[in-house]
Amino acid sequence: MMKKRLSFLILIAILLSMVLTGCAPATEEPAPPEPAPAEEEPVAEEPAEEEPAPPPPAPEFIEIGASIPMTGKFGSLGNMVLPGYEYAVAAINADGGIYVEEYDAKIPVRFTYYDDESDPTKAVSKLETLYADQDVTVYLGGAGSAMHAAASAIAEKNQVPYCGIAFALYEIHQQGYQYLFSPFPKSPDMARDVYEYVNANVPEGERPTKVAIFAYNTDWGKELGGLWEDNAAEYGYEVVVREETPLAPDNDYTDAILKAKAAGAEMLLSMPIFPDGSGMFKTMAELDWAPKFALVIRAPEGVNWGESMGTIGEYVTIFPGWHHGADFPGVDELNAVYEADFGRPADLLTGPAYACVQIVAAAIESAGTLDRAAVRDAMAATDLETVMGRVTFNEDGTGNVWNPLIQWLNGALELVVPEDHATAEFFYPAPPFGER
Amino acid sequence: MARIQLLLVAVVVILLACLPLVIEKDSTLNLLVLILLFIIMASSWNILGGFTGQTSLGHAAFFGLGSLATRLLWIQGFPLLPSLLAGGGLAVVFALVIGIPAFKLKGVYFAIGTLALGQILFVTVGNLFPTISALPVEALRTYQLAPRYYLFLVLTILTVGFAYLLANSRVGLGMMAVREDEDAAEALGVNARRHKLLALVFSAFLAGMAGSAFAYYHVSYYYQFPFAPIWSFDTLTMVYIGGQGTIIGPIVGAIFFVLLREFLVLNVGEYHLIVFGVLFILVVLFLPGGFVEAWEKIRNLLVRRRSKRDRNASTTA
Amino acid sequence: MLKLENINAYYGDLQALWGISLDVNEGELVALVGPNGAGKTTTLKVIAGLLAPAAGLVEFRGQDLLKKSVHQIVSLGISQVPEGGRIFPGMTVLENLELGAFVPEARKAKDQTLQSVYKSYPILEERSDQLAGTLSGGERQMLAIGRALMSKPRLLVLDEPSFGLAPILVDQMFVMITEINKQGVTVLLVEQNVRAALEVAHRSYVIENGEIVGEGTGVDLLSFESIRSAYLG
Amino acid sequence: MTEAFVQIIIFGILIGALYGLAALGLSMVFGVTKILNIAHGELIMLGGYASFWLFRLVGLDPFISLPLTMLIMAVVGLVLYKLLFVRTVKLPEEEKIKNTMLIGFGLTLILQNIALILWTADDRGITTAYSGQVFTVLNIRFPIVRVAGFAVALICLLSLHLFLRKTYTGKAIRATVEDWEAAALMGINIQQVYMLSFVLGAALAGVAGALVSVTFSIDPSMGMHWTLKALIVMVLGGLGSIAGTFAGGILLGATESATAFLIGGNYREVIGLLLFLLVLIFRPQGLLGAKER
Repeated sequence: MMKKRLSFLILIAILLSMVLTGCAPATEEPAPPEPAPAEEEPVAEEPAEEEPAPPPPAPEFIEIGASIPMTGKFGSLGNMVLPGYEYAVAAINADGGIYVEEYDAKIPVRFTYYDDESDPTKAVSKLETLYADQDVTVYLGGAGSAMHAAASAIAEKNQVPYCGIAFALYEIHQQGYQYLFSPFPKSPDMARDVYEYVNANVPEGERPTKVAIFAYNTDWGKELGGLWEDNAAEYGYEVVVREETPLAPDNDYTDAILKAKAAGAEMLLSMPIFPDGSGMFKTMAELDWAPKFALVIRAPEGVNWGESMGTIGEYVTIFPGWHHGADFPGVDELNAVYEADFGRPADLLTGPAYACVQIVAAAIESAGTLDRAAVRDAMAATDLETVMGRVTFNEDGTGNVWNPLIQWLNGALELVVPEDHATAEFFYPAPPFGER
Repeated sequence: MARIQLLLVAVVVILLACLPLVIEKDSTLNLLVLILLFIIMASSWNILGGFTGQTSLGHAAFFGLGSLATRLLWIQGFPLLPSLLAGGGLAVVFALVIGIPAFKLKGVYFAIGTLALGQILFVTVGNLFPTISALPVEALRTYQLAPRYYLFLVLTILTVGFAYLLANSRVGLGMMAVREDEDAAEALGVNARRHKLLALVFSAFLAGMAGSAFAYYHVSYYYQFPFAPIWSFDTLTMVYIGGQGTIIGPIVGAIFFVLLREFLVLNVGEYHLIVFGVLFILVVLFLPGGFVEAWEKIRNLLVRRRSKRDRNASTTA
Repeated sequence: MLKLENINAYYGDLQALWGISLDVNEGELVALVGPNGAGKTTTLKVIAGLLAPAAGLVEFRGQDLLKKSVHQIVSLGISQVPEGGRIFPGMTVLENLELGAFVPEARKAKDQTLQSVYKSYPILEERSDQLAGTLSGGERQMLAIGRALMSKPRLLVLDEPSFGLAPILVDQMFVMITEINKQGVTVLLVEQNVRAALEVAHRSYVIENGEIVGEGTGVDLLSFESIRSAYLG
Repeated sequence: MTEAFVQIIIFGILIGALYGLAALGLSMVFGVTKILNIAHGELIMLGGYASFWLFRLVGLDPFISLPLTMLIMAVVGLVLYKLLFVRTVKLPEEEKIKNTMLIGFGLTLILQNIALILWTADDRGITTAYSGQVFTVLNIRFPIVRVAGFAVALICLLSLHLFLRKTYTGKAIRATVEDWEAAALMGINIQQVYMLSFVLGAALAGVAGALVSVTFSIDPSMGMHWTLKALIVMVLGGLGSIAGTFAGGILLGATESATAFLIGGNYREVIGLLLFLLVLIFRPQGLLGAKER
C-alpha cells in the first residue's frame, strides 16, 4: 500500500517537473532546429525582390542581453549600471538603430536584462536563457567581480562577446578569454595612477609618504593591495601598514586604524564596500586619524556617501572610471536625460555603462554583420571616442581608458584630476576631522 | 497495479534521460540541472531533518566541502570519477568530525549550532581560497552540458532511490523512532546516537555529491560561494514546503520552489521576489504541513466521505 | 450550575469522549472518577475551553461556554487546578498567587483574597518570596489550590489533586477540599483515588473509555460490584 | 600596546551591546510565542529606515526619535502579526517553529524588495553633528554615538526587565513562557500575550535599527546579516534570558574585537563563532539560561 502510493507520487512529481520545465521554453513556437551554432550566418529564406544582389531580410531586432544584480549585495552597483545601458540603447534606437551592412539596414536594438539577485549561479542560468531564447549577439556585463567572473566564463563558453564595467580585477583577463572586454580602469592602472596623481599635484615635501593599505582578502583586494605595495617605493612612498580583512559589511578597523595612526601614516588606500567603508571612516573620526590623502574605491561612489557621512566623508577620493563632468562628446546629452529622470547628473558608473553600449554598437556596425565572432573581432579592434573618452582594447580584453580622480568636496562628487576636465580643484591635505 | 506504476516511473526516467537529445536549448537543461540539484539537496537534508528529526541549518557546509574537494582535484587534472567521490568523502569526514559534539545539542540549539558551523566554513574557505575558480579556456570551449545533466540525473535517482529504500528499512525505521521520541527509541533498543550519526553521514555524503556535481557543472565561481548560508535555507525551505519526512515532499518542494522562482524572474521583472514571497507565504498559510500533507488531507476527505464517521473532528490540541 | 450534555470530543482522528453528560449544582462537591485514560482530563479540557468538542453542549450558570475562550471562562468563575498543579516554577510563590487573581474582578479584591489564602495556608506566606520551583510536592499542590482560589471562583475544578502525594498528605488534601466546599465554593473533583473521592463527594460520576457508566452518591457507587472490583481492588 | 588593546575591547563591548539589543527582540518573541522570526533582521532594517527618514526629512535626531521609531515598528509588528503570524499560534510547538520560519522566509523577500523599490539599493547612514566626537578617560576614547547606543541598549534591557518583573502584564508574559496552558487557566488571554510580545519584539528591532543607522549603515539587504548575528547571540546568552542575551552580545562583540587585535581581521567572525560553539557544547543552555526543563 505504502509502496504503491509512493511510486505513484514519485511518478506524478517527475511528470509534473517534465511538463512544467517543458512548458517554459515551449511557449515560443517550436522553431525549426537551427542549422548550426553561431558560426554560420543566418540564412535568408526568400530573396527580396528590389535589388539585383539583394541583402537577406533583416532581423527585427539586434538582441543584446545582460544579467544584472538588481537586488542583493551588488544591487546598488547594478542600479547605477542599468540606466547607462538603457539610455544608450534608447539613444541608438531613436536614431533608427545600428546600421548593419549585411542587411543594408538600420536595425533597432532590443535590450533584455534579468535580475540575478547577486547570485553567480543564477547569473549563469540567466545568461544561458538569454543565449537560448533571445539568441543575443552581445552580452553586457552586470556589476561586481564575482558576477563578472561567472558571466564572462559563460560568454566564453557560448562565444558571445561580453562588454562589462564596474570591475577592476585584472587577473580574470589573464586566462586567455577571447570574448571578454572591459573598458574600465584595472588594478595596474589604479596602482600607478594614485601615486602619479598625488606626485603631480602635491609638491615634494608636502607629500604623504607613509601609506596604510586596508585591503580585502579577496582576489581583487590581494591583487590591488599587492600592486599598491609593490609600486610604492618607485614613487617615493613607504607602506607602513597593510591590513587584510574579509569582505564583510561590519569589519572592525579599530586595530588597523590605531596601527596606522601609531605608524604615522598619512595616506590611506582602501576598497571597502559601503557599510564597511562608512564604519571605517566613522571609526577613523572617533580615533582621530585623518589621513591627508585617502583613496577609497567603491564605498563613496554613490551620492548617498555624502548624504550619509557628512563631513566625515569629505575629501575622500575615488577611481570610478568616469564622472558626469567629463568633457567628452555625448556626456551632456546623457546628463540631460539622466537629470530628467533622477534629478541629478548621471552617476559614476552610468557613464561607463553607456560607453559599453556605444562600443558594442560601433563594433556591430564595423563588423557589418551579427555574426558573433566577427563582432568580437571588430570589438577587439575598437578605437572609439565615447562618453568616457577614447577607448581601445589590449590583447587581454582590458581597455586603455581614461582614469579620472574624483573627490568628495562640499558634499558633492567633483572631478579633480586630470585638470583639463576638472570640475573643482584637488584638495590637499585633508584636515583633521575636528576641524571640518 | 504496483508493477504498472513501477513501469511508469521507469518510463519517466527514460524520458528524462532522453531529454538532452530532444532539447537543444542549454537554458532548459540548465533549469533542469538546478531542479535536480535541489532535489538532491532537499532529499539529502530530509534524511537528517525529516527522518531523524535533526533540523540542520548548516547543510551548505557539506555541499560546499563536496564542491571544494572536487573542484580542486578535478581542475588540477585528476580523473573525474575519483574527484567526484572525493567530494562526497570529504563531506563524510567532516560529518564524522562534527557528529559527536553536534548531537549533544538538541532542537533549536542543534539548528543554530550547525548554522554557526556552516558560517565558520563559509568565512574560512573565503579566507583560504580568495581567488575565483574558472574553467580554463580550452575546457570552456569544449564544455558540454549533457554529461553534467546526466550526472545530476543519476545522482538524483540514486539519492531518491536511496532515501526510499532507507525509509523502508530497519535503519530508517530506527531513525524515525528517534525522531518521534529519543528515549522511547532507546528503550526499544534503537541506538539513538548511532542512528543520528548514520543519518548525518548519509545526508552529508549525498549533499557532498551534489556539491561535487556542482563543481563539475559550474563554469566559474568563488570557492566560498557553495558554502553560503542561502543554500541551507533554500534547501530547508523546499523540504518544509514539500513535506518533511516523506520521499516525495522534497522533490515536490524543490520543483515548486525553483520553477516558481524562475517563472517569476522571467516574467514579473522588478517585483518578482515580492510576488514570490507573497505566493510562498500563501502556500505556507493555507497548506501548513506542506504539499504532501495537503494531499493526504484531500485523500482523507475523499475516503471519509464514504465512512459514516463524524468529519467535524476537532483539530485543536 | 455546570451542565455538560452529550459531549463528543476528538484528538485529531481519535475520539476521546462519547456523549458525556453531567451536572454540578450550586454548592455541591461532585467527583468524577475513573481509570487512567478514561477521559477525565479531556472532560476538564472541554470545560476549560482548551478543547473544542465536536458535538454537545456546555453551560455554566445559563451561559454557553462553547462560545467563550479560555480566559473568558475563567472570568465567569470557573477555576481549574490542572493535573500536577502546573505552578510556574520560575516565579515566586507570591507571583504565582497574584497571577491567580488575574481576571479583573478578582484583581480588585486581590489583597483581601491573598490574606484569606495566607490564613488558610500559612506556609505559603512563609515562602512567599521563594521561587515556586523550590517547594516540596505538598506545598506545590497547596500553592496550586491557593492560586486557583485567588480568582474567587464559583466553581473550583480539581484534576487529580492527590496525585503523587504522600499518603498523609492525601488525607490532608481531601480535608482541605471539603473545607473549601464548606466555605461555599462548588467543587468538581477528578480523582483516581476512587475511595477517598467517593467518600467526600456528595455525588459522583464514573467514567470509562470516554463514557459515563455510573452515577450516584458515593455510598451507592461503593456498593456497585463493578466499581468495587475495578477500582478498589 | 595594552592601551590599544583596552581601546579595542571597549569598542567591542560597545558594539556588543548593539548585538545584544538586536537579539533581544528575537529572543523575546521566540521565548514567549515560539515564533522563530527569520525576518527579524528585516525589521531591524525597517527600523533603521524609519530612523533615517525621520532624520533626513524632519531633521529629528535619531536618539530623540527613538520613541517614534519604536511606535512605527510596533505598528508594523502589529500588522505583520495580525496578518500572518496569528494564524500559526495554535499550531503545536514544532509545527509552529517550522511554519513561522517559512513565513519569515517569505517575509524577508517581501520586505527586502519593497525597501529596495522604495529606497533603492543604496546604503544609507546617519551622521549627526556629534558623530565622531569622543570623550576621553585615561587616554581611552569613548565615542559619544557608541556610548549613547550602549546606554540605549541598557535602558531597553532594564525597562524590559522591570516590565516583566513588576507589572501584571509582564508577569502574565512570564507565566505564558513557563506554561501557557496553566497561564490560560489563570484567565490570561494568551492570544493577547503573544501579540503583545511580537509587537514589543518589533519595537525593540526598531531601536536596534536606529542604532545601526547611526553606528553603521543600512541597506535593504542587511537583514540576513543581523538575523544571523541575533540568532547566534540569542542562543549564546540562553533562550529566554534577557540579561543573558545582553551578556552574550557583549561577549561576542568583545571576542570579535580581541580576535581582530590578536589574530587579525580575517578570523574575527570565525573565532567568535567557535567560542559560541564551545559555549553551546559545554553549556547548552547558554551563558545565563536556565537549565533545560
